[in-house]
Amino acid sequence: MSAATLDVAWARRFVTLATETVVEHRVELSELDREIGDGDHGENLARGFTAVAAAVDGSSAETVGGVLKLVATTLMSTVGGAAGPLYGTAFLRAAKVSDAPEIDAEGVHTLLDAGLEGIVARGKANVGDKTMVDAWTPAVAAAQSSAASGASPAEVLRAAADAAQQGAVDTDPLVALKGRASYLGERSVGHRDPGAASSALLLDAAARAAQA
Amino acid sequence: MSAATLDVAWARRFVTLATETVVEHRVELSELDREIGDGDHGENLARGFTAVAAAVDGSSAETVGGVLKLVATTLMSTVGGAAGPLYGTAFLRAAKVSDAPEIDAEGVHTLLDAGLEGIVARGKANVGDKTMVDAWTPAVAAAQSSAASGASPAEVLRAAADAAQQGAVDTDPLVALKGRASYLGERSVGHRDPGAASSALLLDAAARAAQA
Amino acid sequence: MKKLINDPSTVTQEAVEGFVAAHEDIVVQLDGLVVARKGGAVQGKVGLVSGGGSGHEPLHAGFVGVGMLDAAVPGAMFTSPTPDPILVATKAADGGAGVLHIVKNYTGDVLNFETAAELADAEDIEVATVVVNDDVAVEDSLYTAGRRGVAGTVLVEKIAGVAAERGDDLQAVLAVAQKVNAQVRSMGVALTACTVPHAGKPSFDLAEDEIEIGIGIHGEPGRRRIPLASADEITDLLLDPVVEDLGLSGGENVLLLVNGMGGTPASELSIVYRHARKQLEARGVTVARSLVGNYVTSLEMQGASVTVLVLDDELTALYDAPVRTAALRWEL
Amino acid sequence: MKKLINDPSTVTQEAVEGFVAAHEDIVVQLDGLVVARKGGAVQGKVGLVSGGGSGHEPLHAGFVGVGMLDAAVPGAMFTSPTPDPILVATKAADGGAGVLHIVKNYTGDVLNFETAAELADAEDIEVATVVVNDDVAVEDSLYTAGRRGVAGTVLVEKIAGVAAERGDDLQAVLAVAQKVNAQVRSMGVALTACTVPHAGKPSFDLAEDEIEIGIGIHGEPGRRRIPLASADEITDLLLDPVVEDLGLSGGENVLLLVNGMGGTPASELSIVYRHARKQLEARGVTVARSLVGNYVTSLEMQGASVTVLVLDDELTALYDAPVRTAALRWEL
Ligand SMILES: Nc1ncnc2c1ncn2[C@@H]1O[C@H](COP(=O)(O)OP(=O)(O)O)[C@@H](O)[C@H]1O
Ligand SMILES: Nc1ncnc2c1ncn2[C@@H]1O[C@H](COP(=O)(O)OP(=O)(O)O)[C@@H](O)[C@H]1O
Ligand SMILES: [Mg+2]
Ligand SMILES: [Mg+2]
Ligand SMILES: [Mg+2]
Ligand SMILES: [Mg+2]
Repeated sequence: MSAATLDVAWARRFVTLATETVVEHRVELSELDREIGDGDHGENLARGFTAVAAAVDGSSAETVGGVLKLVATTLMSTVGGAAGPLYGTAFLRAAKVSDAPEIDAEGVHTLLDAGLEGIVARGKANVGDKTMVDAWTPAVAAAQSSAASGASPAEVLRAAADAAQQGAVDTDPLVALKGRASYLGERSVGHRDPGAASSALLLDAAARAAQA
Repeated sequence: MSAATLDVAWARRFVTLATETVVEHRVELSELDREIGDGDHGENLARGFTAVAAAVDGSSAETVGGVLKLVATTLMSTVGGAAGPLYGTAFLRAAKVSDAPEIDAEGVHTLLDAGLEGIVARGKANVGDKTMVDAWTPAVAAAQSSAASGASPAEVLRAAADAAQQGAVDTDPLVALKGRASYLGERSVGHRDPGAASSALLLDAAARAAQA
Repeated sequence: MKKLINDPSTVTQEAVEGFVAAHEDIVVQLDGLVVARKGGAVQGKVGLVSGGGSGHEPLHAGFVGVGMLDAAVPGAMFTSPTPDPILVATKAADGGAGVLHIVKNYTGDVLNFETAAELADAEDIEVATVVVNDDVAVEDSLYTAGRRGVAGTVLVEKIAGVAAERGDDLQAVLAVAQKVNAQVRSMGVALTACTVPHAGKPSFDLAEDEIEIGIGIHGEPGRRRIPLASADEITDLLLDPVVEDLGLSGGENVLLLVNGMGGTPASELSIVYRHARKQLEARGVTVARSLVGNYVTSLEMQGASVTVLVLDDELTALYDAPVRTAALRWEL
Repeated sequence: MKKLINDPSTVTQEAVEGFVAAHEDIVVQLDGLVVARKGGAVQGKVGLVSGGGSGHEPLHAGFVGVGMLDAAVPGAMFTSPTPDPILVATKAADGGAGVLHIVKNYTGDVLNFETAAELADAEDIEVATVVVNDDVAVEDSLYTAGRRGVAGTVLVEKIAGVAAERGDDLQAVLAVAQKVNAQVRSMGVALTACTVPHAGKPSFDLAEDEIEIGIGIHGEPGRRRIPLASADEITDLLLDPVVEDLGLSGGENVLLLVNGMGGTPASELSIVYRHARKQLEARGVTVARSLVGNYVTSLEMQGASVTVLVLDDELTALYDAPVRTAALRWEL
């Protein structure tokens, strides 16, 4: 049975697992980006999360929000490209609503919702534009109903991660309207959005961190 | 039975056949040059002889030497590279000793000898340096003994052409000491010198022109 | 992948170090790989900062110097730089009269420069931003991230650079930059893809008889793929949309820039220039200024872009004014 | 073969036309594709003429202008020009003080310039000739056609050009040119071969993991083939023989030229420059002047060459003096 709250240990485990998964899927993410972008998404995130892992390792952050803020600023200053400011803002907003030693199931939903808001505020993409928003939007919706139904934080994250993964898969048939892939128009159809794919990986890491 | 002398008609037929053979072997000659040089020998000669054919066609030259002089100046001004001045000088020297309406067997030898002298004067290559000199030298020797043995001009040219062809083949195992192939040193071994190969083709055209 | 590199992860750093050493009379290197004008910010002059992913050299570091940029921020290969070094560059360029950010229109560049501008604002440096978007290959800018910034960027940097040099204030320099951006259009073609070092394989796949029309400068695929055609035909495919988009009707004076993508022989650029010029002249357009060479590249990509800038007296004079950078240099 | 061309047989002509049109403020085109300085020969000045096969752009036409060449003679692709256009160029360059022929040491170039010099002599134009042979890749010059002329040619043209400009007579200009040639050495590497348009296929075959050390600029194979190595290792393989041949022992001032073969990204040239400079400095050699870029190319070949010129006060001053050509330009 999973715990009723998540604490800073979860946030630190998340960083470890996120870094692992991003590094592991580096080539795959870049390959997705090569097909409809410029082929650097995996490299960008691997560089960023490697720096994040080192930063979090050396920090004495004691709240979930403290860790997430470090994730945000480190991503902002190491990733570059579109994903750097987008993920950076997402984690910054998430950090703001989670500056507590423990967060509960509804807190997880609030955190994810803040992250999505950050991405939208920065990137101004709509649902269906074939971006990471298409992974985060169903993830937040799933987290909301899961939390409302009384699930544990781990269950909320699992629901969010699964929805994000489905959201990423669902970008395949879309025509991109934002980001580099939009230059391809119809030719972007049939390819998965790399940012949606990496978002699903990150949320999966968050869910696995909660299960441990 | 072949004629005792060659006249301007022979020189004109030679130009026609030489142009044909050079154009036909354009790719092959450039390929030889690609292996141990810069890959332009066939192109250079095709460009040159196409111009030669047009020039001779439009000229009223009435002696063997007159035709050969036009060949010389046209090659000089259209071929470029190493082969342009070398063949140009060869034909110029040959023209000087053949400024007559008719030339006999000994005249053929004299003509070829003058050509070889021109090549050597200009390029300063020795026998065995893996250049066109290695085709011309045995050709001149063969022409000399053939003429001395009382052969017809056509037979002299055939002997020269066959010796040139053998000379070209015999450049295969040589290490180049002159021209672009010399930069390869030992690595030039096992390749035929393109200039020797084209010289054999030209002498074969001269021999065929005499048979007609 | 065959490259003259030591390690994909050190390419950008070593390249910047080498570049700065080779041009030590013109530039210095600051923290975070920033390349700045030697001698520091010019007091009272509007500072010009540009930047973006590496791999487009000489853009941008090659255009740092008198008459153009005060600082350039090279990101990782084909990846826009993060806000930190952009802030370093902005501070280095600030001579008290504000700083103009010249940003190519890519989501990553726009977002990172935006953040840096906020950070600069927090340090009381006034920042104005011009977003360059000259690439007509992007047709429906309503349904995309908008037109991209490509080779026209060089002309924005050159002309705004001189406006700053002659003492224009920030709003005036911005206005000149916007005017250039409004009057410049480009379109490119790729014959081959390029290979980003850490990717290790070509950014896209092109068959031996295919070319990509409307290519971006990051190896992003373009408008469409067509069979290889003659240089004149390809030039028409690049020039026509540019001329159309600018609405050239004859009588205009223009600057014609034929830009190489990095792996194109100079002779081929001359062949493209020759035809583009002929076609412009046939439409009654006067080619008053010309630039032919590698200015905004995509690593070793073979291909070219055609850029047309509509000139007036002001832009012509600013373009002609002295410039002293590693990649563009003249005094008269 | 993917090229921005119309027809292999018109490449050189169209490229020259385009080049001249793009640089009409500096050059004019004469008969036989000759490119000459705008305004004609300078009376009383020694004229400088160079030429050779096309495909090495910007060499030589890109170096026609004030402070360098008076005329350039582009031959067919990789094929030295014939005597006729060399004579045209020689006449165009003659201001009554004689003409210096700057000839790269290839049998074809030497023979055709030789003939042209004889023809010029017949027209009472005094011609002196410097044969440039800076390529140390050719080891046993006794057993070959001798060392080849490669990237060092640009420095001979630049420095002799200024000597002529300042009024030196023909023998003095020749002496300066010979001095530069005596003190400059180069060596190059190819990562890929190039394709001559009319040949339609690469000039040599290199495996995906092989490079050719000591490559010539016509796609002639080099000293030896080795497996692909790091940029620093390759740079050492190019620089060491150059340093050795020059007998550098420390304390010298040198000019370091890192030349791209046409298809090499600028960033890679900077990486090569960075290491070459470090290595020279580690030997106590001062890199007083630097040039990094595409100056003597082999079409779209990927690769680079490293050139070192030992400077003294005279050569430094001549190198620094103003030059105004399409490809090299500075005033101060
Ligand atoms: N305007 C936007 N809003 C949300 N996400 C975006 C936007 N633009 C791009 N993205 C996301 O960024 C991803 C690309 O990231 P990355 O490859 O790192 O940056 P770049 O495109 O600069 O190379 C896309 O797959 C998409 O999910
Ligand atoms: N010094 C020389 N003497 C005689 N023949 C030479 C000499 N140098 C080169 N050649 C001949 O020229 C041929 C090459 O001609 P070509 O390819 O047209 O010229 P280039 O080497 O300038 O490209 C060689 O195969 C060789 O036979
Ligand atoms: Mg990307
Ligand atoms: Mg050849
Ligand atoms: Mg990117
Ligand atoms: Mg040749």
